[in-house]
Amino acid sequence: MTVKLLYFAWVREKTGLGEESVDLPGEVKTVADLIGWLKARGPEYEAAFEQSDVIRTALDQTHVSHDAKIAQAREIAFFPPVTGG
Amino acid sequence: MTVKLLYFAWVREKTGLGEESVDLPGEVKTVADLIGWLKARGPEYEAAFEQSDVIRTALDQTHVSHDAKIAQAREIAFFPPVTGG
Amino acid sequence: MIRVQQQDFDIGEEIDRLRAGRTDIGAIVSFTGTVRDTAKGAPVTSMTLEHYPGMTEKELERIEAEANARWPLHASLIVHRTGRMTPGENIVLVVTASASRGAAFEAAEFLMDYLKTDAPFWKKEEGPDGGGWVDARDSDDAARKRWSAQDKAAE
Amino acid sequence: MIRVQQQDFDIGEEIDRLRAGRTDIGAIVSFTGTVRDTAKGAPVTSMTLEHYPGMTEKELERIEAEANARWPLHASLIVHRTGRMTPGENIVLVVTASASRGAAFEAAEFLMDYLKTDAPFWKKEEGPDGGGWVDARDSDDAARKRWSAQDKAAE
Repeated sequence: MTVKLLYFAWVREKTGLGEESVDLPGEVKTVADLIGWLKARGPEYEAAFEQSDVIRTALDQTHVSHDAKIAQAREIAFFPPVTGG
Repeated sequence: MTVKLLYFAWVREKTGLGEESVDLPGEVKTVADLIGWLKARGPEYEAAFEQSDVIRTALDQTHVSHDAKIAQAREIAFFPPVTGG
Repeated sequence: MIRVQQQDFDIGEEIDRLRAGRTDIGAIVSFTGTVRDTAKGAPVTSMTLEHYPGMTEKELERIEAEANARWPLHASLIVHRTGRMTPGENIVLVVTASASRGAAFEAAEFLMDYLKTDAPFWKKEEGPDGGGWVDARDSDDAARKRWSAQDKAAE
Repeated sequence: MIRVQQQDFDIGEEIDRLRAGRTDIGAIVSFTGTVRDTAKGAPVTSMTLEHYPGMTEKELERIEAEANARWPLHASLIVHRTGRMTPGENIVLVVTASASRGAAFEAAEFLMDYLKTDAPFWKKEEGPDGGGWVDARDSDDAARKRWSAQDKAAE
């Protein structure tokens, strides 16, 4: 399955890219699975997701927790806790 | 003692005047005494101070209760509960 | 700063003046009270605000000083109009500025709650069915009392 | 109504537009968040706001709908800027209009509390000593949680 991954703020700075398209292997079922899979892709991902418990995730632009199933999501975003306002 | 009395809102409309100067007899010591003394001055005062418990009073522009002593106050105002804002 | 005036005020201009040249403010709250076209279900065509010149200014200054003693405000403003107004017109403006939004919000609510119960203004409404002096509301007394309850809780 | 934009906004104009022609409003509350010149004691010379286009608008619309479901608002507005700003500049504007001041105040605070925790914006500060991404604050999470506590208390 091909999904679009988006990275914001320091997650973007650490991965070194704002977005990318990836083919997810079948065993990546949850957000936590995806984070684990990304961390194995290289040191920049390892650094970006090191404190994985503070990373927030949105599936198709809706906040979800790390145990959420990715299912048919097309756009998955990773970012730090928000600080607007 | 001569004091200036001020009336506002429906207290003013009922007494028929916005302000007046009066000479207070010595036995008028508190706000409640003054209200009683005013009510005896005529039917318009009787009407204005009929519901005397809702009438608010200020001595020299400071809110006071009806048991407050008039003492050396020069300006005594009577008005309904305020409704600004 | 406090002002009592007959003429209308411009909310944007008042806020601009209060914050002009300042870079230490993080939060600005404004409250504007306006004339509504109905009161207790009856149409209102105009409203006249009477006040107690002299005492009004003293009370507003006292209320503003009290808010500044309770919250770390960088600036505050109360403007209240008097005279005759029609529905949609501005009556009162309160502006508070602080480093943090909590202080700005609380102080603005406090200023309005105290103004509603302590500042000597009286509203008279007029409509096609007549009119009359507006009654004070218990809810305004209750709104004011919560601030003293907070003091007691904090003791 | 919600808007995300790079350019500055004019508080007075935004309020004027929201209330134009209306005579049923009694209370208008505005909150403006501005860039401060210090953060945790260190000087700030500029701030850059990044956001998640698409999701930002969805979240702001959701938050605004939630406020309108909780309070009888006659009008509401959220405007949030993105990009680079310097101290003193506007970041965010929330305006609420209602018949009564309690609803307008509460809804404005609610909108800000939810925006602070839910809307995907991130601030990066720069100063003479460097800079970095602003950390989320526990106090913002606590501010948001009080609204759910109220729901539970009301059940």
